[in-house]
Amino acid sequence: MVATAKVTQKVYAGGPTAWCPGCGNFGILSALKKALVDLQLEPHQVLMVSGIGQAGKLPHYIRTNGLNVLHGRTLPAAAAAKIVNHDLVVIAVGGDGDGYGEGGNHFLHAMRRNHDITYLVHDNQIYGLTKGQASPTSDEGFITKTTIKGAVDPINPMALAIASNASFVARGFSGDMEHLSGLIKAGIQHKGFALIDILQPCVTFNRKNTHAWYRERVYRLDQESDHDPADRTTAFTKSLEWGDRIPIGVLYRQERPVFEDRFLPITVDQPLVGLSPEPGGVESLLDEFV
Amino acid sequence: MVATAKVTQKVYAGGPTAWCPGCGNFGILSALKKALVDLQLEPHQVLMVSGIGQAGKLPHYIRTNGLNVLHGRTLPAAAAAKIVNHDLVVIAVGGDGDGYGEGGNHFLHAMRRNHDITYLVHDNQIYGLTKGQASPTSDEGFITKTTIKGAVDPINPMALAIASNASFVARGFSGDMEHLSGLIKAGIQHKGFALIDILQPCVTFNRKNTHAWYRERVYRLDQESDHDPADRTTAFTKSLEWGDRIPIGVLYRQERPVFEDRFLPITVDQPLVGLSPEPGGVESLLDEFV
Amino acid sequence: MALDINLMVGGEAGQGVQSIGFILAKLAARNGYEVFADQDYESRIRGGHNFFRVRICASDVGTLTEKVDLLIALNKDSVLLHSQEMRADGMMIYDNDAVKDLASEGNLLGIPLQTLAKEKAGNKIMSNTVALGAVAYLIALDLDRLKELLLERFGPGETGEKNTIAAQAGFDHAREHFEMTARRVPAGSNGRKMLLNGNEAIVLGALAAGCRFMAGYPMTPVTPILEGMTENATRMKVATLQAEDEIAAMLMAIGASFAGVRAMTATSGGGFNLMVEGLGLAGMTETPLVIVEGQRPGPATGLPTRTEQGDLLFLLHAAHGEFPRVLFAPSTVEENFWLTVKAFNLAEKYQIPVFILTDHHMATSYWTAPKFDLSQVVIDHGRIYSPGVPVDGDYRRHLLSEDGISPRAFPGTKGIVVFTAGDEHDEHGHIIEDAGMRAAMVEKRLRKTDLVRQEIAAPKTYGPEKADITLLGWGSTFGAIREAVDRLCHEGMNVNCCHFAEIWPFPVGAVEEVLAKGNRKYMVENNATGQMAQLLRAQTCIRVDGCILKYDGRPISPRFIVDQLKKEVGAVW
Amino acid sequence: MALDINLMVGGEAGQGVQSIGFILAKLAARNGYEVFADQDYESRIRGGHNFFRVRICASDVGTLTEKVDLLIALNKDSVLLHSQEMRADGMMIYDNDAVKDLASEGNLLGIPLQTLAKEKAGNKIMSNTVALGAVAYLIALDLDRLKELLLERFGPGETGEKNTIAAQAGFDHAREHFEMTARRVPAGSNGRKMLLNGNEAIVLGALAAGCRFMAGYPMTPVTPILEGMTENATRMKVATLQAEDEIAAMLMAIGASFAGVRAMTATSGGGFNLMVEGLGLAGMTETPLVIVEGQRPGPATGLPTRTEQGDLLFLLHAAHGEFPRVLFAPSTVEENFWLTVKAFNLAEKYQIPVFILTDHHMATSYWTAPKFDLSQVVIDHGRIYSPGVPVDGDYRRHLLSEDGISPRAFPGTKGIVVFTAGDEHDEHGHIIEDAGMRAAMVEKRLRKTDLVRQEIAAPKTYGPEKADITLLGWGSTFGAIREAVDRLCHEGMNVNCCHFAEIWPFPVGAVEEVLAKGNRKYMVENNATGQMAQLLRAQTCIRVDGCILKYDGRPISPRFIVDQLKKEVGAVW
Ligand SMILES: Cc1ncc(C[n+]2csc(CCOP(=O)(O)OP(=O)(O)O)c2C)c(N)n1
Ligand SMILES: Cc1ncc(C[n+]2csc(CCOP(=O)(O)OP(=O)(O)O)c2C)c(N)n1
Ligand code: SF4
Ligand code: SF4
Ligand SMILES: [Mg+2]
Ligand SMILES: [Mg+2]
Repeated sequence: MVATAKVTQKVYAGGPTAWCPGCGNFGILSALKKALVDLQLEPHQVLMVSGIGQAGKLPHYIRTNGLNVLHGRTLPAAAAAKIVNHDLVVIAVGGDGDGYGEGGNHFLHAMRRNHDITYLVHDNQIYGLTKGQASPTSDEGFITKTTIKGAVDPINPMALAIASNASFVARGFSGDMEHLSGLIKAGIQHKGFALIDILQPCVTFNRKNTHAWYRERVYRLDQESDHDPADRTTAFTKSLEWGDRIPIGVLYRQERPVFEDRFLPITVDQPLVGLSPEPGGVESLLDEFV
Repeated sequence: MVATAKVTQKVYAGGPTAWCPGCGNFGILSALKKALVDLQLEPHQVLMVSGIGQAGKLPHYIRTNGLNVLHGRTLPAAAAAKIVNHDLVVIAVGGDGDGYGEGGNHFLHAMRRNHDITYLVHDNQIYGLTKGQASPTSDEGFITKTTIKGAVDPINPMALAIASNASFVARGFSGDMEHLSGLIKAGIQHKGFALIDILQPCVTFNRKNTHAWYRERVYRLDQESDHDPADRTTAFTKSLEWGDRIPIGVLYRQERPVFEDRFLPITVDQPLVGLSPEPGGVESLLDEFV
Repeated sequence: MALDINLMVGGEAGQGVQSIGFILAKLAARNGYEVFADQDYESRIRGGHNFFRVRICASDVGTLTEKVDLLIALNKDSVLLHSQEMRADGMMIYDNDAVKDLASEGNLLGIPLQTLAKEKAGNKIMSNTVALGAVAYLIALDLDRLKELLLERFGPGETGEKNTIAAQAGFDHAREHFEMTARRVPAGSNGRKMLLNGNEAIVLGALAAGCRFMAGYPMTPVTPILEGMTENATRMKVATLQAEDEIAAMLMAIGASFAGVRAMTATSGGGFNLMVEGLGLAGMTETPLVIVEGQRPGPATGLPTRTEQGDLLFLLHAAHGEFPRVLFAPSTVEENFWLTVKAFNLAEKYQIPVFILTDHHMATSYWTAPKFDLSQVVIDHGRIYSPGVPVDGDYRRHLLSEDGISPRAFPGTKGIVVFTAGDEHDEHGHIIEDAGMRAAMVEKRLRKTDLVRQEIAAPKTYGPEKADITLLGWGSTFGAIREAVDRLCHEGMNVNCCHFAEIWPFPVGAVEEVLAKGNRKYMVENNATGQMAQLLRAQTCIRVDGCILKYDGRPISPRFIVDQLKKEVGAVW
Repeated sequence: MALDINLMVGGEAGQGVQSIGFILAKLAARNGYEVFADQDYESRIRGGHNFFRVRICASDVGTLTEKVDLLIALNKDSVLLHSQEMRADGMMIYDNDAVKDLASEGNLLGIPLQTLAKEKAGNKIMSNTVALGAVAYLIALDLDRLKELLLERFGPGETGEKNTIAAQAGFDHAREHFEMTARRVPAGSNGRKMLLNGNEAIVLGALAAGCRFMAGYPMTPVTPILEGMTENATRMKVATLQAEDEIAAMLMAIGASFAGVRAMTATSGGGFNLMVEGLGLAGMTETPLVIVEGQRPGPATGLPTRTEQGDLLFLLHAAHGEFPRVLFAPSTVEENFWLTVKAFNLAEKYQIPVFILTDHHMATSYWTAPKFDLSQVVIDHGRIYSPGVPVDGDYRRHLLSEDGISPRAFPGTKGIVVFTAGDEHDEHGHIIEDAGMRAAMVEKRLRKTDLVRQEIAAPKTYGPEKADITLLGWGSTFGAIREAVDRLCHEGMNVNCCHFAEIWPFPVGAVEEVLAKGNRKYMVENNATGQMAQLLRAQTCIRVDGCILKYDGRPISPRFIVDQLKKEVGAVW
């Protein structure tokens, strides 16, 4: 983008993808690369932590540090990596099943602790990698092989995040790469936990929430409304909007102390990862037991 | 209560308690017994499912059916028992650590599925049984041996429940037994998932949120406000009220299909627990593989 | 040699590899043959390279073999990747509309699949069905039966009709241009056997056993069990539920079982990790439970769509503390069915958790089997409380009975309450601190181990009664080992086998008897550390002379065993 | 016989049983004696019945003994429950303000504790300190040292001052009214040993090893490890965190370790169940990790405040799939410290998870120990990547090295990226499907097992080198077994012991050597199924002649072993 940029898209080139042609995940991958390049971050400065699922494969397709953990378990690993090395830009990534199903508890608690990490959820409203079961965000009544009478009332990630006092709550759409990339940039720059739930069509298993379905409905909050992301109550009301119109953009944003700065028993002035042991301290501790 | 009542407090008499004298849990136990007696339920009609913690011991102190499971795992066990025998009145009970910490994920998903069970959370804002660590609802800044720089932003169970579209969301106070007992009754009578978060002073480990602290702050929603529990947005706003004044009563209530009726692949006309096997059906299934 | 034809369909995910392969398998089964079929696929939905293999035999078969008689290559990769696996007289069908730079000559049979599909059936998409028609001709499978199958699959409407036309086109084309392969299938009987895989047999077993509740969370290779139970839920009256995670699935099964119905869950090793805590709870509360675990290569996410036998010792020791359990590892498709029925019975009789330990290979391989004889299904709920014994109002869920089994009752029973706890408890299920009661409860629970051991069948044996070498194995390897025994004996070696399906409580006496002879013993396992060999040593102090292990995620084949055994005994032979 | 005094404090939860007991233990330690102390308490915060026992010896002690020399009964229950445990010449102090219906005569020493506290120190609440003063007189412990301790504990202000006054009051009252017990403590040296419990020693070990991250979730008996690390977090620069659950705690430790610091977690069996999945992830990603597991009686919630050794086989086999691990079960308080240091080193050297398996008894018992010599602490981070080797830009986290160990690097290193996955992966850490690479990675990981086995110390032996009977055991039972050996030898039997602290990889060679002699072997375990006996058989085919098992939630005592052994060998003796 910038003529003098050191960091180009090329340095982020990763391995061959295993996604279906036409999958919304490609848009997310592009948006992420663009955001990192725009921010002029170098690959070694970034750590991606991912779960298991189609979304969880993303870090394999971009050249950064990466820790591809278990289904649903991205957030605790990502948070801890940030705690011990706050110089890293830590980005967690996973699917809707991964993050809101298996990983629901970590989601709640990472938000309230306000770790300074960015969390991308590829929300295709379906379990992709396991071939099409309902996910926690599947629309009510959605029929799959495990929900033959329809899926139950979905999780509303935006509402949950606002109720959990998350400090950055946004929704993106993989079909609007420009906008999404801006959200990811803003999320990375935000000091605190940034949730970006990304509407991502699964062309193979979700025949309801297709590219066209989303495209008809999504609108940009910053352009087509006078939404104030600082107000928690109106943000909550906005979060309930889902149907004919679906807002994308930042629903809620606030400044509040991040875990690493305020609640750790140590002050993270220097990354822990660089420190060498201090036997002197232990010696005096031993004396306390005498 | 009622002169002609068959069911009296006496039939609910349970074993000796192991709680500290003065503990808020006693008020909850009394309120529960009163509610069951008021509803003229017999002990064999009621199933209590509990977790581990001081709260989780409750079913041992009341004579009903009981399944005392693991720390954090009440809700799935309770939901399943209800599914296979909808004739039972199923009441889940646990602590704030149990329900919102270890069990956070089940909490989210039980609410959206809207199982027809009642969930009592003894919310003492502390881990009692393990001797005083911060819980997910400990007030921000609360100092314990594991939070020497203060507890992080708490979970707000009311806000979470409203964001999760729970169908009955209430807060009680163990010090207001009459009112609490009414809430429990309403929760049992409610068709759907009823959350009753109960402010419960822990006289041993929580020296901040004491009986007096709560008593100064709580007020009854139905008496001291014109709160409309049918409106989700105002309920959300109400749920954020915590400080000088703390509302108790029903914050939010709605009618929506319960899991057992609408989303199970079978219609639960007759409890599954009574059915005998049907080899005929299997025979015809086998033919499909030929 | 007896009839033994091996087909392979290769292509990328999304090309219908599995679908063609399955129809061929079904067609052979309808022709009265024994069939074994299995798929090899990657953890992705489109692209990559997949293949499906079908083996057609005149008699019992439980494994794949290496050499391919007929390859249906749906893309170029398949041609490249699998030519070496072809038998010298094998044939390959490929789409010469798609693979242009290959000459159709000799055994390479190029067919314009897409053109034919378009021209005859009006839709390029039916090119796979054209290929099916060609195969039917080449190996002499009945074309009418193929059409019948296509109509069953695609319905009697236009789609079904067009598919039969496409099949006819392929058949005609092949008849005009090629000769039948040397290995054709003689017109078979109309045996109408079942064709089903391990997962399906477990679903049928659970339904036959009267299972009324299943909760699960999707995980390869056993997701189809939850899906299959759900598909049949309405007519069979089973409540099924996709839970938020495996922890919930397990606790739901416990809640349902405690409330009084037969309940199960199914997962793979990764998901089972999360069920370990619930397992201990079932142990402590003496709640009957059936847990299916379909192994895949670990640790962690490993190879999600591949196979391994790496979880045996984990399951036998899973959860802290000590309590009895049962573990079955079915070795044939029939055993998947019958051991599932037995699992539900033992779970209730002894009020314990019972494992059905399967693996990707067993769960997804298709086998032919005669229709299960449901009249043999017996349902045993074990000891159930009758009101008055002991007296009303003093029902004790954990009565300290002589054999360790206490009568069960269920919440809702008038006059009593039923109570249990994951804390150590007294006979009424209430928390205790007392040392004496604790010891009594431990002993009560553990007494059931020896009792249930008496229900465990001895390992199966196969081959000559007296042999120089005994191959040992467990679970899904039986088909391959049995065939290796045949081949080795055929080659003049004196080999038999001893194979475990009912593994725990370990049938110590029976095993010691079977293995008493002084022959050499080799353990065959689909893992890297020889877990059954370790177990055998721990239980009997019998050491095997060597292990034949495979841990690359692929199933064990007879050839692999034969080759490895020869290496092992090399000096001797 | 050498000095051996046994004190017991009994009362209900909330009465300060633990506090009095601890001060007495500390006082004896300050007097230069060896001390062993342990608490028995219920899973409740107030009420019930608790007791704390303190054993004071002139030489090394690692267990409690049965008979009590001096009982401090804080309530009536304690009088009733413990009188039988008194030695014939034992004494009992009780509060005759509280227990009115007991005559103060003979060895029953009623003291108006509350009255004295009120009168002398102005506060009834200091009655416990009055009792302490009386004890100091009765067994001749130094009153000044007691006062010094009280001032350390309650501060030099008014509270501290008043406590010294209360102690003086008790001392004076006892001097006026009673005679010293026969078993008094002679004025000791001022050895100033440490007095600490297993949990504390692990905290110190972790800090000495340079641990920089700990996440945990409260669970008895190891909650104090998280609390202790947190208490020292600021000055030692350790990030600590109470997670939402054990799953998170485990994953956090993995994330921190991958990012480049020494990381640990601690839990009990119930919580460890939930860490099993993360354990497999650490195995697959080759992430160093130290996990403390403090056993308590299971299954499920079991007896939360009691002890057991029921999780050994579970931990050795936990998680699906196969990967190397290390397991230590410290048997003395020193070993808690040193094996923790070693655990961190092995975890990093071999890039594997390492268990410290302790139990309630070991975690909460107080021992005296000479101050740990920190100059002996060596920190070994294992193989770390140096830029350029291999060349920049081609760093391979999972390099297929000859010994299976690949150099580690950490995210943030300029010029390279570090990648790993819980899926099977290539050298760069990226997902694969390939059979060959899979097999190579399995072999690479497992190669480390034999390598790390060389670091495992042989089991400890104690007693005569040649013996008729060898007692075997592991972990927290060492103190009791050692003392049983002494007693049995004293009684004329020829007994020694062989005790395991470094258990896995099992030191097969060393064990076979130690146990080669043809003596009879009895395994002593605090569980019901003899788990170490099973492991020994699986690893060496050595069968023990019998097991001495205790599974009532209480620790094993020397007397129990002596009695049981005599029963076992009864016919022979
Ligand atoms: C503990 C565990 N349970 C289940 C699985 C199987 N599994 C893999 S991916 C997946 C769901 C994928 O859905 P989602 O997270 O929405 O990701 P998507 O594939 O849709 O991007 C599941 C259930 C697993 N790997 N681990
Ligand atoms: C899996 C697991 N982790 C930890 C524990 C230990 N534990 C028992 S109770 C408890 C917390 C109790 O707090 P809460 O749920 O708020 O109940 P309270 O005692 O305050 O009523 C914990 C952490 C356990 N039993 N199981
Ligand atoms: S299955 Fe769906 S989510 Fe997965 S790669 Fe294909 S289109 Fe994308
Ligand atoms: S510790 Fe607190 S919550 Fe537990 S019984 Fe005592 S007062 Fe109640
Ligand atoms: Mg998804
Ligand atoms: Mg609590």
